[in-house]
Amino acid sequence: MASSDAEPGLRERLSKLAGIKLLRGTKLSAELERLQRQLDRLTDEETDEEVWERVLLARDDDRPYTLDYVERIFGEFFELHGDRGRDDDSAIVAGLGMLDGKTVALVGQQKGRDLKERVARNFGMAYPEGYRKAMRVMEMADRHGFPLLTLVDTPGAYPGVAAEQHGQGGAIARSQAAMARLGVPTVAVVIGEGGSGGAVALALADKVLMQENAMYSVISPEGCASILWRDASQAQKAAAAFKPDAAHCLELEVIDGIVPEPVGGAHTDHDLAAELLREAVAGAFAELEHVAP
Amino acid sequence: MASSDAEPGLRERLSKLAGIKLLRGTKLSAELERLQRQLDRLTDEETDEEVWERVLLARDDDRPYTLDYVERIFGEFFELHGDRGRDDDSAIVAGLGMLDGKTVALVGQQKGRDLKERVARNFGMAYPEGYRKAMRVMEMADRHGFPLLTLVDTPGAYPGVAAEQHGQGGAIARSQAAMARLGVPTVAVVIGEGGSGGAVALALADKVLMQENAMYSVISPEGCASILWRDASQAQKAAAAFKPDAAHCLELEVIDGIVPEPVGGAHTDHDLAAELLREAVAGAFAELEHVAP
Amino acid sequence: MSTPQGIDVSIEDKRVVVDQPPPKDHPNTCPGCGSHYRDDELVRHLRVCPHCGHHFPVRALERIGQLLDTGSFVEEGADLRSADPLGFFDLRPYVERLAEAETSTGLGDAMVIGAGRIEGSGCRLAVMDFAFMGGSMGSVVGEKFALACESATAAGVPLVSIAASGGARMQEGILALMQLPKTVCAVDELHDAGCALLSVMTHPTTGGLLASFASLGDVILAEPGALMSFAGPRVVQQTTKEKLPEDFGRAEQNLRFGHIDAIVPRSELRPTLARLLRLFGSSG
Amino acid sequence: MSTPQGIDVSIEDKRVVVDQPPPKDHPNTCPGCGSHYRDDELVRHLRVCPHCGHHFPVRALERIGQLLDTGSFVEEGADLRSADPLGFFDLRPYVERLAEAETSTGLGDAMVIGAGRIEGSGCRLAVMDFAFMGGSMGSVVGEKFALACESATAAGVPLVSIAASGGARMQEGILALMQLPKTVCAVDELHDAGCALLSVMTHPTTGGLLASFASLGDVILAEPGALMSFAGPRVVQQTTKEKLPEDFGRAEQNLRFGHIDAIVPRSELRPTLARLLRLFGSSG
Ligand SMILES: [Zn+2]
Ligand SMILES: [Zn+2]
Repeated sequence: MASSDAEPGLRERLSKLAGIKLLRGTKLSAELERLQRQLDRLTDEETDEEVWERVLLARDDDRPYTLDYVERIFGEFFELHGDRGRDDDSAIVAGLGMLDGKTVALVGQQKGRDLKERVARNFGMAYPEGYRKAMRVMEMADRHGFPLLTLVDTPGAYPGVAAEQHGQGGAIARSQAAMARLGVPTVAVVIGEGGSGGAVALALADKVLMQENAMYSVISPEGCASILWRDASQAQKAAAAFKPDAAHCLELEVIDGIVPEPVGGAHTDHDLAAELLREAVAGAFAELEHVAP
Repeated sequence: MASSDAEPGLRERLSKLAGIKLLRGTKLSAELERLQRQLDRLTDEETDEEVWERVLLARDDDRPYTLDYVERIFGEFFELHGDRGRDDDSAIVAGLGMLDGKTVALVGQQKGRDLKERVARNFGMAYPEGYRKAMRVMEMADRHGFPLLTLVDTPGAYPGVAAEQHGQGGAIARSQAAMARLGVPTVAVVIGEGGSGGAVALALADKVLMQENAMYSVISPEGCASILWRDASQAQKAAAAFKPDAAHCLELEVIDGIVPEPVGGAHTDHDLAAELLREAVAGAFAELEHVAP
Repeated sequence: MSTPQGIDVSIEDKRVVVDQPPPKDHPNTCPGCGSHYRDDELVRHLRVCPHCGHHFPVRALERIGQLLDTGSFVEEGADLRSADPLGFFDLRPYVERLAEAETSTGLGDAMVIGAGRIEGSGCRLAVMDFAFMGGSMGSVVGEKFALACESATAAGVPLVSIAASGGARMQEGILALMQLPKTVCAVDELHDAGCALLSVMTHPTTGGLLASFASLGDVILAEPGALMSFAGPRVVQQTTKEKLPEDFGRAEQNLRFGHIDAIVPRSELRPTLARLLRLFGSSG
Repeated sequence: MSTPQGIDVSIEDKRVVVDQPPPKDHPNTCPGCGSHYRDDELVRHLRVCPHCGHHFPVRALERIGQLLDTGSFVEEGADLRSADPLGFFDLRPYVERLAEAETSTGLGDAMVIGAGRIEGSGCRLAVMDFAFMGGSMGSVVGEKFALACESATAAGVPLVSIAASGGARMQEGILALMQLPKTVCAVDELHDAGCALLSVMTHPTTGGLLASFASLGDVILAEPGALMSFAGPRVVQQTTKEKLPEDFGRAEQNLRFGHIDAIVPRSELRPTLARLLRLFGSSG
């Protein structure tokens, strides 16, 4: 695999993750200053209540899911099924789509809209087989030079007996490793809940974006509250403490940019939300084209 | 993966398999003339009975199996377990061993010696998980530049409901594809029964050898007889018709050489059989070193 | 749902298989619902039963007519014929079976390859014909598939394969088995060149076919009800003594277990392949 | 068999977890059989109960002493300390927890890295210490692991990692999660350089550790009874309401399901690693 092409982008992400700054203090890079202007469109001194409102928006039942965006941002689309081993996990959807006349590979978590679909999609919580489907499609994209777009929207990888027996931890680790090795441009967008390992498994990309009202966190506010506060009802306090909202993720340089949503949130206008997402994704891929030799 | 190195060897195999000769008639290559001398040590006009005797020797209950050779030809050895997905199939063993001071990766089918072990090893008939373990170890060998040795000894891949549901056909196809992509030298030796797809899944190597009394066939004599003769008891006739013995496989250029066995067969002297195998394998790897740039 | 008729699904088997030929229905009588059709009716319906949706087998040339833009097909490698390297003789000589198959099918062997277009998109095709010795894969099928890969590589277009086969051709012995690694390596070179393999599995795709190129498609499609198993139902039944699930080895089971991307009814196969050709064509 | 004590295995959890701290046995009382030992006895037995074989936890420096040739260890990155990027405050400030952990353990954070030899074979080591905030992985652990990979690459020797962790360190929020991709990429670069990762999982290796570098070892070993699960037993129990299997997430189950290469009793860990270092050392 010609993984050299994307490495500038990847290494750039790595140096951002290196946390040297965190350890020794640093100042904003030129790129960050550019992003800062985006950031200023958001309130950078959010109250605990504002942070919590974003958590609720990120989980809104009417928020657009991966397939809502797929049907709006792609021309032709063909869904790919199966991990070629044991299962086809519908909590993760994958396929090939036409974006601005170019074929792009898509992988994303999918929650259900009504109860029946929610159960069928396991509420967007994938089994290891789901991540194996993702890896299989990533390798195919790499083989054919298709850029990869991932849409992240999961409360987390499914915590179940079978999921553990089938290797949940290893599958998440290998999915990240597979993304790190890709030679094609990769863009990840957190469109709703970016829940911990289950989310980062699809988010090791050259460019990582978040929608304005999405969240990205190491643990759910409820989980954090139940452990540190010994009381899950303290979720709001926990969320305020670990700041899962886009503004703070950008501030911490964990993401490269924020995708604006329609006023009131993506759920108020799926078409406009999709158009804003399409522009941001196309822009991110265009930037990566310039980076690549 | 730097698969270019081995490609001379691989492409050479390919041209052998190309079957052009078969379609238009040809004469022996220089290499084949060299092999011919080996061949002459065997009777090249075998009777049906002699072919059948070899089938019985290939299946002899006392014939050395993969682990019998492993403990004799390797210095240090560490067995690797698991497909990193769902299972550890003990019909296929894998590991790293020291051969002449160099680390070699080993993959091979393993039959059981007593009834208890036979059942545990499923009589050397692997599930797809076994081939996935093999692929996992092949990729690790490629990553670290370890030459790969495969020992083939199976009646065939297991024909069962679960095996089919888990993707037996696809696993065998992908195992061959994985071997084809390896950048390290690869040597396969059929040491007993080379049963159809289940055997070739581990036999797409730069050099393919067969032991003097091993068999390598598209279908078992019994299976062939039951289909073409409508009578499995005609197995001897079937074997004579499709000639699964080493001499004919070499004559047909399906293999590169024959590994001699102790007089009377490998089962009469495991130590001597192992020493003859070790010499042949070391020689094959040495030749490949010269081929590689 | 129909069952495979007289195909070698016994590859791997060591036990007695008493091969009772199924009751000889008229080929135009639907095994699904018993309806009987004139041949021109079936052709007009792409050989799918309008009553129950059963997919009848389709011969190679008729399949090419169903899929390709009219007049776009140019056959390649038509002159290849099998030799008889083993001088194989069972109840009858292999050469005799070959001659009979060629006479009855009008084909040189069980695969037809060539160049063509689907909704304007160029591709290469490798289509199998079950009528020629059960679509068994010998050295000519392997060679033709390899040529199709090389032709697709040269043209920089995807290869569409339509499988219909009982597996390796026993009469060519070990050389038939060698067609598995040969076609696998051909796909590997196709992929090295950045070209796609679009694999379509039709009833039946078993044994050596499922264990080689047919399973290596970048995208794998199957027709409804197609049997796709490495070992055949009879062999598995005799080995395991279990009662087999109703849809054992069928396309529907393979989709559920993650082995294929989609089940495509025959009427949608041409537009589906056209969409995939546009998606794969737009890359390198 | 002991159960993980007060570690964050709730990563992924959204439900109330009432965290009842387990009855406080004396740390030298065996949870397996109740036998009590003087500390020097346990040290002499590598902290394995001579009576029932239970593996007690081992602190990082003691582990290094058990594994490495005497006097061969040279620590690296000892000066790294966590900042408090989020100004995190739950029932107590993060900085206070950090200070307390450093005082009680004498370590800068939950991982010790450095160079050493095992039976004469050179390697790099990354050893976690559960006593430092439950071995949780924050930016210092991630940075130290990355440094260990770079050091191994520079020396051209394998990296041996000994994991003991409840997962990501919540007090560093999203930056803790970023240590997963960071350590995964570090292993990728180690592999690009042709160096091996030998991963040893000890009790417990859960959450973010299992979902990052610990699962990417070329060879993966585990100590008997070690809990190796992404989600913790309590979380799974509350999510699924099922009774969990006796060996849920244990090394034994992981071996059965193909996730690890071997379960190695502590007494055999040093010779086993030595053998693997010889096998991996002899390559490129
Ligand atoms: Zn019908
Ligand atoms: Zn005890």
